[in-house]
Amino acid sequence: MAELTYREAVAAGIAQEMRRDDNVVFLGEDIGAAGGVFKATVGLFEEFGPRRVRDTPISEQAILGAAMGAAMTGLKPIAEIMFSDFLAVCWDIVANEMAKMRYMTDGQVTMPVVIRTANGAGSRFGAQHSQAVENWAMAVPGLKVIAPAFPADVKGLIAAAVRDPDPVLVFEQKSLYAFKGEVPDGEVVDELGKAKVLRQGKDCTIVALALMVHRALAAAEILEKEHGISCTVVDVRSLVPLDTVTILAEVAKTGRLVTIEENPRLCGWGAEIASIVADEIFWDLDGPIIRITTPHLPLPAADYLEDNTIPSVERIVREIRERID
Amino acid sequence: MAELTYREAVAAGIAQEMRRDDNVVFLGEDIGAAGGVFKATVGLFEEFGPRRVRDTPISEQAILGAAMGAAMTGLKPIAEIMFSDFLAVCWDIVANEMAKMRYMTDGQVTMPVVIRTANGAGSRFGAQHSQAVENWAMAVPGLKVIAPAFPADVKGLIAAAVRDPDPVLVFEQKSLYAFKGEVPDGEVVDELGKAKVLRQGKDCTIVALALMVHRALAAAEILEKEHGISCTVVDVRSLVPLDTVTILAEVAKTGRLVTIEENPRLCGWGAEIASIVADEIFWDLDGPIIRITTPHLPLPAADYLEDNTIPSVERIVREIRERID
Amino acid sequence: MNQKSKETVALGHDIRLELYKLQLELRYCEKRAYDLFLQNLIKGTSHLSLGQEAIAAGFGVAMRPDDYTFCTYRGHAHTLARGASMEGVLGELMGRECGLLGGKGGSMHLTDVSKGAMGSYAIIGAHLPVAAGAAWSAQYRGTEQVAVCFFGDGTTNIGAFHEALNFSVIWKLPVIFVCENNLYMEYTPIGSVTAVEHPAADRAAAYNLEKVVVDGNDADEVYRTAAKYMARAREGGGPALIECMTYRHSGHSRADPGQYRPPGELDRWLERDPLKIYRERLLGLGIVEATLIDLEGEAMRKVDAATETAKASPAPGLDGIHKNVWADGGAAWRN
Amino acid sequence: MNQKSKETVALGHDIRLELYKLQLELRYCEKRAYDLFLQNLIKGTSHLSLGQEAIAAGFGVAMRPDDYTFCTYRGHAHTLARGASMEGVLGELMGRECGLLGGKGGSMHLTDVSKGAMGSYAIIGAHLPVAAGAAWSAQYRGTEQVAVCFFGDGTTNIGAFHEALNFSVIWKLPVIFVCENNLYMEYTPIGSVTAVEHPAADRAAAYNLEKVVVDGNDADEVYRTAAKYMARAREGGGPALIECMTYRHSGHSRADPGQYRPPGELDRWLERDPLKIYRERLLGLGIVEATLIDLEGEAMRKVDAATETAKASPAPGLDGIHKNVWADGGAAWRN
Ligand SMILES: Cc1ncc(C[n+]2csc(CCOP(=O)(O)OP(=O)(O)O)c2C)c(N)n1
Ligand SMILES: Cc1ncc(C[n+]2csc(CCOP(=O)(O)OP(=O)(O)O)c2C)c(N)n1
Ligand SMILES: [Mg+2]
Ligand SMILES: [Mg+2]
Repeated sequence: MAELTYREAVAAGIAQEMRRDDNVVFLGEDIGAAGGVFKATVGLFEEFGPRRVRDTPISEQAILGAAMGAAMTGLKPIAEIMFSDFLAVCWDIVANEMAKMRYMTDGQVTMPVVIRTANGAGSRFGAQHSQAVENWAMAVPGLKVIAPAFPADVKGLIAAAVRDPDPVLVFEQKSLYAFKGEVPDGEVVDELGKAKVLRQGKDCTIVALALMVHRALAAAEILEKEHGISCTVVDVRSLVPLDTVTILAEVAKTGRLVTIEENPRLCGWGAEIASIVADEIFWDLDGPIIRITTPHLPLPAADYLEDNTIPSVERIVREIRERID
Repeated sequence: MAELTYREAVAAGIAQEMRRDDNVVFLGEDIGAAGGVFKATVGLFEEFGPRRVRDTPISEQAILGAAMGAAMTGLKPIAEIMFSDFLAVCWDIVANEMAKMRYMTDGQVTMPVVIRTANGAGSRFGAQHSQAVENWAMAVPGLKVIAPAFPADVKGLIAAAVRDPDPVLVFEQKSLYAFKGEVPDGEVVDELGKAKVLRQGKDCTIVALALMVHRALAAAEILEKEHGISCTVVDVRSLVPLDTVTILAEVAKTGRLVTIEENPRLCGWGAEIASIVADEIFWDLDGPIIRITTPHLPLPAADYLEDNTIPSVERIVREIRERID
Repeated sequence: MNQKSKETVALGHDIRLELYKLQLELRYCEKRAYDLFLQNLIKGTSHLSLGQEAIAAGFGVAMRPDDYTFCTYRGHAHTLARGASMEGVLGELMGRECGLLGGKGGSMHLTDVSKGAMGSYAIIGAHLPVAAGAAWSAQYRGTEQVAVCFFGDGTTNIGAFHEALNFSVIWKLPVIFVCENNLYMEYTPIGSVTAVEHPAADRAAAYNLEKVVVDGNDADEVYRTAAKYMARAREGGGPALIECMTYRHSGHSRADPGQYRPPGELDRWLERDPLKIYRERLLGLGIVEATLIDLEGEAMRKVDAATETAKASPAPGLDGIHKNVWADGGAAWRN
Repeated sequence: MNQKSKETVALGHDIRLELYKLQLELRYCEKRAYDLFLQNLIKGTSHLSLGQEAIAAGFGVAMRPDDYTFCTYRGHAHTLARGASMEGVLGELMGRECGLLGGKGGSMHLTDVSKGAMGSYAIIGAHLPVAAGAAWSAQYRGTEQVAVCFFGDGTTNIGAFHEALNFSVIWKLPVIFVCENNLYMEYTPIGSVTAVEHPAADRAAAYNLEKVVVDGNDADEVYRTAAKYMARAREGGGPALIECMTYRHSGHSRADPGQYRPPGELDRWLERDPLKIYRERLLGLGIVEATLIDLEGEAMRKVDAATETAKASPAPGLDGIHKNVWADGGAAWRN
C-alpha cells in the first residue's frame, strides 16, 4: 500500500495501462509536456514520449473525433477534456457518434475509448468551469459513466475503463485532486458497475457520488454521534452500468433513501435512482425519498456563495435530522 | 376556430409574433425561401422578407451564437435547429452561454431567445435524427423547456415563448407535424409552466408529453372501455417551469403515477417527476411509481424495429393493466 | 474550372472499364433505390448520389482494400464502391434482415467494416475528425493505410471541418478530405452562405494545404487525383483537401423535388452526366460498344438480383433491438 | 512582422496621453490583482493581461461609447478599458458585494453592460458568434454600433472561430475580430499545434478578408488599425480580422509560473514592454516627463482607492444565490 493523491492515482492508472498495452495512447490539451493543468498526468510524457502522449490544439471536436476514429481501428485512446463543462463543445461526438456507432452498425464497430474530465465545484471558477455534468452522460444510451471518490478507485476504475471495449467517461472531481488515500501496490484493476457500501446504518441509506461521498460520510458521523441517527452510506461509483442490486438492497434494509447530488437538481442521477426505488421496492419504503442537491441554478463564483450552494455537510445533517426519525 | 396542422400552427405562432413586434427575427437552415425542411415555416419568408427571416449556413454554433448576441442587444430572435439531435453540435452555446449569462452577470443581461427544434421518433430516420432530448435541456439551469402536443398549444406556447424574456427551447414533435386540431382565431397566447388535465380518472394518473400524450389518451380509452381501469391523463406541456401543483394534485387523487416518456430511460423528465412525487406526496401513494419509457438504447431505423422501441399504445395498456389494479 | 491537378498520364483500359462498371452499378443501384421508394418499399429517408457517381468510383478504384472510407448520409455510392454487398445496401434501405446493419442503421448509416467502409455519418461534419482519427491509427500502427473522407460543400461551414483540417495537417495524417461540391446544401445554394467561391479549396491555404479543384464528373480526373494524393499520404506526405465539382440530378432527399434550382441548370448538368461523358470517352478510345453493352447488362442484372434477394429477406427480428449497444452484445445498463 | 496596416497618420497629444493613461491603469490594476492574489484575497483563478495592455487600450480609446466589447476570461483589461469601475473589477475578483457581478461571475466573467462591456466568456471560442449576433442586432437596428471581439491565438483552432468568421462575412456584420497572439495557449506554444504561422491572419483569406497583422505592443498602431476598420464596419463595409502580436509577461493564470517558455524569451519581450515603448515615445515627442509622472501617480492613486473600496466591501449576501436566474429576478423552476 502506498499513499497517493487522487491526481497521482490518475497518472498511475494511465501509466499502468500504457505499460501493459502499446495500443493505449493519450491525447489532450497541455497533458504532455506540461503534465496537465491539474497536474494529474505528470510523468506520462517523460515515460511514454510524444508518440503516445500527444498535446493537441484547442479543438475538442478533433480531440474526441480522433480518439473515436482511432478506437474504431485498433487503438485504445484516452482523451482528456480539461473541464467537464467543455464537453458541451464536443457533445455531438460523444452523444451522437461514440455512443451510437456500435448500435447503428449492429456491432460492426467497437469503441474502446476513455474520456477523462475534471468535474465539479469547489474551486471558485464560476458557472462555466464548475459544473457536475455526469448526468448529461448518464442520459445518453451507449455511454458508460464513472465518478470515483477515492484514489484507489481512481486507479482501479481508470484501468477498468481502459480495458473496457465500450466508451467510458471518467468524471474526476477537481476539488478532490489533492485528496490522499491508500492505493494497493502492483497492478490494480477494478470493475465497472459496482457500488460500494462504506458504512452500514439502520435509519436511512445515503447514496452519494464523488465529492458528495466524503460529505455524506462526514454527515453520517455527526448524525450518529450527535443525533443518534444511523446511516448507511453507499458510494455509487459507476452510474452506467448502475449497481441497482446493491442500492436496492441497502435501501430496502433501512427503508429510507437519501441521495446527495452535486448536480443541479433537475434530471440528476439521484432522480433516476429515486424512480427505480419508488417502483421496485416501493413496499419496503418507510417514508419519502429525499434528494439533497445543488439548487437548480448556475453556480456562483465567490467562495462564500459557492460554499453555500453545493450541498455541505451541515446541510446534509440538517435535512436528514429534520426529515428522518 | 380553424383547423390547423401542427406545422401550420408553428408558422401561425411565429407570424403572429413577428407581426406584433418588429424586433422578432427568425433564422436557421433552409427556413426561409424553402419554408423549412418540415414545411413548418412556409409563408414567413414571403410575408416578412429576407431581413427578418434569414437562411444561414450549416453553422449551428453561429446560428445560436448570433441569436444570443442579438437577444442581449435588443432583438427577440427565434432560431431553428433543424433536428433536436443537432443541439449536440451547439450545446455549448445553449447550456454554457445562453443559460448562464444572466445569472453570471447578476442580471445585467437579458436573453429573450427562442430555439425551436424538431424532436422525437417515428420517421424512421435512425439514431441520429430521432432522439427525444428534452431532458438534455431540462437538466440545465437557466433554460425553459416546452413540448406541445396539439396545434393550439403549439401556437399559444410559441407566442408565450417569444414574449418570455428568458431562453426557451421549443421541442416540436416531428411525427406530429401533420396532426390536425382546432386553433382559436385571432391572437393566441398561452402561458409557460401550465400542465393540462385532459382526462380525469380514479385508478391512476398518467403523466405524458408531446407524442406520448396522444398515446396515453388512446391507451386510457382502451383501459377504460376494455379493462375497467380509469386513468387521469396530464399533458405536462412545460418541463421548465414545471407545473408541480397540477401534477401533485392529480397524482394525489388517484394514488398512482405512471409516466410515459419517449426519451431513453435514464434521467428522463419522468424520473424527476417521480422523485418529486416520491418525496412530497409519498403518503398519498397507493402503489409503486411506474415509468414507461423507450428502453435505454439508441433508436433503430427500420419501421418495424422503431415501432417496437418507443412506447406504443399496446405497451402502455399492457403495462398499466399488469400493474394497476 | 481551376483544374490544378489535371494530369495527362494515360490510364489503362482495364482501369477505365473498371471505372465504367462501377459507375454503372452505382447509377443503377441508386435508381433502383428511387423506384423502391416510389413503391413504398423504402420507408425512411434516403439521399441519392445520382450524378455524382464519378467521385465515389474514382476514389473507390484508386483505394487499397485496407484503406478506410468515411462518408455521409449520402453514402450509398461510396459504400458500394468499396465492395459492400448490394443486397446488403438495398436490404438496409428496406429495413430487412439482410441489411448491412440488420435494419438498425438505415440509409444514412451504411457501414461495412470488412470492406473498410467505416460508416456513414448523418450529422454534418462529425466524421471529418473521426477520419483523422483512423488516419492517426494507421500512422501509429505503421500500416500505410489511408483514410478518405467524403462530405458536401455545405459541410465546409461547420466547426468540425476547421478543427479536423488543422489537426490532420499538424499531425501529418494520411487522410484525404474530399468535398463533393454539388452547389447546394439541402435547398439553399452554397454560394449564398459562403464567404469564398470554392468552399473547400479556397480554404486550403488556411491549413497550409494546396488548392485542388477537379471536375467531379470526370472519373478519370478523379481517379488520377485520388491516386496522386493517396500515394503521397501513404509515404508520409500528410493530408490533402480536394474539391470535386459536381451536381446531384435528384433532390436533396427523397422528399425533395428540387424546385429551388433555376430552370435549365439541371439540363446543363445532365449534358455533363458522368456516365454519358465516360461512355463517349470509352467509345472514342476505341472500345467496342458491345463491351459496354455487356457491362451495362451485367450491372443491371446485379442490381436486379440484389433487389430480389433483399425483397425476399424478412423483417429483422425484434430481438435485435436489444443487441449491440455494448461490446458484450447486450444493452444492460444495470445489474 | 508583416505590418500591413501600419499607417503614418499622426495622432494628437490628447489621444496619446489618453492611451498612456489607460495603459497605466490597466497595468497597475493587473499588478494589484496579482498582489491581492498573493495576499490570498483573491480566491478563484485569474488571468492577467500584463504585457498586452496596448491592445485593450488601443481599441478602448478608438471605440464609441455605445460600441460592444466581447472578451475572454483574460478580460480585466478590456472591461476596464470601456470604463467599468475599477472597484467593481477588483471587488469581483475578491468576491465582494461591490463586485461588478455581485461575486456571482468572478474574474472570468467581468461584464458591464452599461459601458458596452457585453461579457467575458470562459469557454474558448463561444463569444465569437455571440459578438457576431450583437453586430447583427446593430445592423438590424441601424445604430452604426460596432462589436469588437477579443480572443487568443489558441482560439483560432476551435470550430466556433470558423463558423463565426464565415457567418459575419456573408452577412457583412459590423464586427471586428481581434486575435491577441501572445504565442502561447495555456502552456503549449501556438506554433506547435497550428498549420500556419499566423493563426488568425493566415486564415483571413478563407473568409475573403484581408490579412492584417499589427504590433500589439504599440498602442498607436493598434489605435490606428482599430479606428480604420471600425470606421469601415460602421459604414457597412463588414467585418475585419486583426492579429495583434504580443506576449504575456506572467503565466497563463495565477497558478502558472510559465516555466515552459525558453530562457531569454520573456526578457526580449520585456524590452518591448508596451508601457516602456510608449513612455519613451511620448518623451521623444517632447512631452515633459513631469506630465507622465503625474499620470503615473494618478493611475496609482486610482488603483489604491479602488483597492481600498473593494477591500472594505462585505461578502455578498447569500440571498443573491437565488437571484437572477430568470428575468423575473428569481430562480423558480416550479410553481
Ligand atoms: C449539424 C447538422 N446540421 C444540419 C443537418 C441537416 N442537413 C442534412 S444534409 C444537409 C445539407 C448538407 O449539404 P452538403 O454538405 O452540401 O451535402 P450534400 O447533401 O449536398 O451532399 C443539412 C443541412 C445535419 N444533418 N447536421
Ligand atoms: C473549449 C475550451 N477548451 C479549453 C479551455 C481551457 N483553456 C482556457 S484558456 C486556454 C488557452 C487559450 O489560449 P489563447 O486562445 O491563446 O488565449 P490566451 O490565454 O493566450 O489569452 C485553454 C486551453 C477552455 N476554456 N475552453
Ligand atoms: Mg451539397
Ligand atoms: Mg495565447
